Amino acid sequence: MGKLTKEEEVLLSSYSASSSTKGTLFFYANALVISLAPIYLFYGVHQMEIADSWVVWALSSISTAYLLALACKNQKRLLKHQIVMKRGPAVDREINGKYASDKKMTTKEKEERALFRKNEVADTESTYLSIFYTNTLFLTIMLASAFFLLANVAPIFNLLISTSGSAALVVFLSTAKN
Amino acid sequence: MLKIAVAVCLVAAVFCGKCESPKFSASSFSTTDGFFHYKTTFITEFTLQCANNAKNIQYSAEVNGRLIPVSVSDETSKFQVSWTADHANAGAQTFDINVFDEQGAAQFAKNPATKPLFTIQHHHAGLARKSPISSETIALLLAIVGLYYAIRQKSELVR
Amino acid sequence: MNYSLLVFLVVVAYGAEVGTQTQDAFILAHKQPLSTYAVENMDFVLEYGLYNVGDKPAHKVTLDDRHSFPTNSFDIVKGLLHVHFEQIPAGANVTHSVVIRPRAYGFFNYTSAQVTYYTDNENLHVSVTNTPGEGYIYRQREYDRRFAPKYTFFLVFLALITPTTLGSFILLQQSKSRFPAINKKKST
Amino acid sequence: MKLSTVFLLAALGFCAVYAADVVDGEVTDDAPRNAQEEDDLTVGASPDAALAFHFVQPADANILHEFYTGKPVKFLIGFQNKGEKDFTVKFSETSFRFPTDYNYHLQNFTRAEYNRRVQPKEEVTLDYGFYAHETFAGRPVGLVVNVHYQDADGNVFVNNVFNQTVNILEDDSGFSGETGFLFILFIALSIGGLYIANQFLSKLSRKSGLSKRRVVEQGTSSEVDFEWIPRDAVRNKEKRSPAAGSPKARKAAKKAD
Repeated sequence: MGKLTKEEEVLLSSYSASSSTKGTLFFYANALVISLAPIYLFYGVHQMEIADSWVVWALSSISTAYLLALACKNQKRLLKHQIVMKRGPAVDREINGKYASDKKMTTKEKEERALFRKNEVADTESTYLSIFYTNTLFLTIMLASAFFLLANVAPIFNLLISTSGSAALVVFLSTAKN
Repeated sequence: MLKIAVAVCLVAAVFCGKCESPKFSASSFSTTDGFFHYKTTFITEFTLQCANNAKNIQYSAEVNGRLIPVSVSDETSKFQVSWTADHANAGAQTFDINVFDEQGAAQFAKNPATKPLFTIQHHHAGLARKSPISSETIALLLAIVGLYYAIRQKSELVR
Repeated sequence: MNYSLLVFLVVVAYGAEVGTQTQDAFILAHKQPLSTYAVENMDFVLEYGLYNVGDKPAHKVTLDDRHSFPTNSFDIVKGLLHVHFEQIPAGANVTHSVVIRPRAYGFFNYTSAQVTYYTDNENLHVSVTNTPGEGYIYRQREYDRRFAPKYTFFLVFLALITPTTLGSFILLQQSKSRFPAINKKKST
Repeated sequence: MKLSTVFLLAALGFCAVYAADVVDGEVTDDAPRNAQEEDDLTVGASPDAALAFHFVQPADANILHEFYTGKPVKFLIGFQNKGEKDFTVKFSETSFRFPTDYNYHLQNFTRAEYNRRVQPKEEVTLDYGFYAHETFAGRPVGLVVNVHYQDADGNVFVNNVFNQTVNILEDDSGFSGETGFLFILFIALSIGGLYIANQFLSKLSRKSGLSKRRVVEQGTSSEVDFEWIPRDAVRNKEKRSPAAGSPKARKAAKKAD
């Protein structure tokens, strides 16, 4: 039972295509917050006035948000499969444990339930992990470039390169994986 | 005429150099920025009333063993003691400013235990110095730690 | 007899010796800023150094710098601008500090302070300190941009990023702990 | 008689000493020729101008005549106008000379332009500061400071206010916290970089490694490893040929491609 038969594999893959709306919503919310944070930082540390640099801020935050969301999605798709492989047995054990008592459920239905549960768990876990991974990767690259590599570049270019550039790099890294 | 006036002054200074029962009120100031100023500056202004209304006395103040001449304002009858110290030895501390008149200063030179005319206490709050670790470094290190955990989680999945 | 001769010689020698260096008091007055920049409404420390390089004490040494800092563009934090010292012995030096605070930013020409003193033979000497010259008083904002502590902004930055990042990490850990992957069982 | 001779002798001595003082502060009217070797500073050479020199920073330089490289050296020049006409102090020039041959200029510091007018019976203080370069560390150097000034009717004077050898000491300021911290940060970054690099490399090697393992597992596990087939390939392949035959045939087909 622990092994993933091909039918289950097919069923599972159909699920993953339409990752839950909750997940994408979470992605975009996170991407937005993470793209606004550096703007505030540049406002404070490099003291960019709102009046003459809001255009750059808008540009950089939108592009960063989009790229981060994209990176999160890519990352999630990659991770989901691995998480299924990893969590599969544990979920099955939980389902069997829960429904072992009532007899009237057929093994088919139990299997169905287990599959659904597995997918749900994999989905949420991969969302969380991809957000966590993408955020930390983006922040590390952004901070390194904003305050160390491009420290004495004009704030406007520094902002564009540090935020959008690092987001693009993160997207590239997320697609390049297996 | 001027010469005579000055001469009288000089002579007077020598004879009536004693101030009996001094009453003083002091206010002091010290710079607390260890980065913006080259040195830490201490300034103490005080007004002094002597019973015998002595004038033209060159007071000197002793701070940590150093005798500093006291300046007198021409407009108001205020006195000022000011000295500077390097940032290294300008930590938070209380300074005792012992004020001597001319004889007192001479005695102090001979034996440091002579009692000053009066003492002003000035508490120096210490220096606000630029911290060596800049905040962006801390932010970067935190991000790197986060990244390390993320990578560990990911690699755990693949194994 | 020769005793008086000896005394006479000594006196002459002393007179001669002093003669070559008979100098009245000679006060050099130095005016230098002790703050790296002049910044709008921030303390600016000035130190006046009066050095008596002559061989006689100087009397009634007055130092007057009121005209350098007009009250409409500076306010005095501490220190007196018009002071005098009764006496500065030969070879000694005296420092006097003043803390002012510029009210407005822009270029400002720092003029020199006036110093007067009397030498032993009571003639008045009028002297002028060096001129620190043309200086620029920075805007407070420009100074903060470069030097003010930035950690407050980083704290807010941290507050912005933690909910989603740390939140997802914690949720991840929770769900992981709910489904412990027992590798050992799978491989047996 | 003896007394008078002695008296005469003393007077003579007195004049000699006095004379020496006047000679030693020579006023040079023409182009500034370098001053000859003098042990103490020349003061009041020109009849109407009295000049003085004093080190402000480092404070003990007046006595010890030594200072450190890399640290500022500041000094003051006093100018007293004893005459009846105005003087204008034009500039002061400071230079390092070869200790044994003062004509050889080691370094000329930038000239300090003052152009300060000094009224009769008044005085002015001028300041100048410079840094001794590291290359002079640990050796004696001749320091010469000349002040150029001009009186009301235009003739130019040069007056040397400092003309002695000073030795310049090595400034061994210790380990500054700031550079230390940069070093630690560099170490941290490089370790981080290495870690990410090998993590990245191991991922790449794992990908190539996959094909090797597949060959190894050929016979043992029947479980189909979908790792290397891109997901959408699996899906549309199913849709295309659902009725191709029994699952076994379908599995064989998959193994073939």
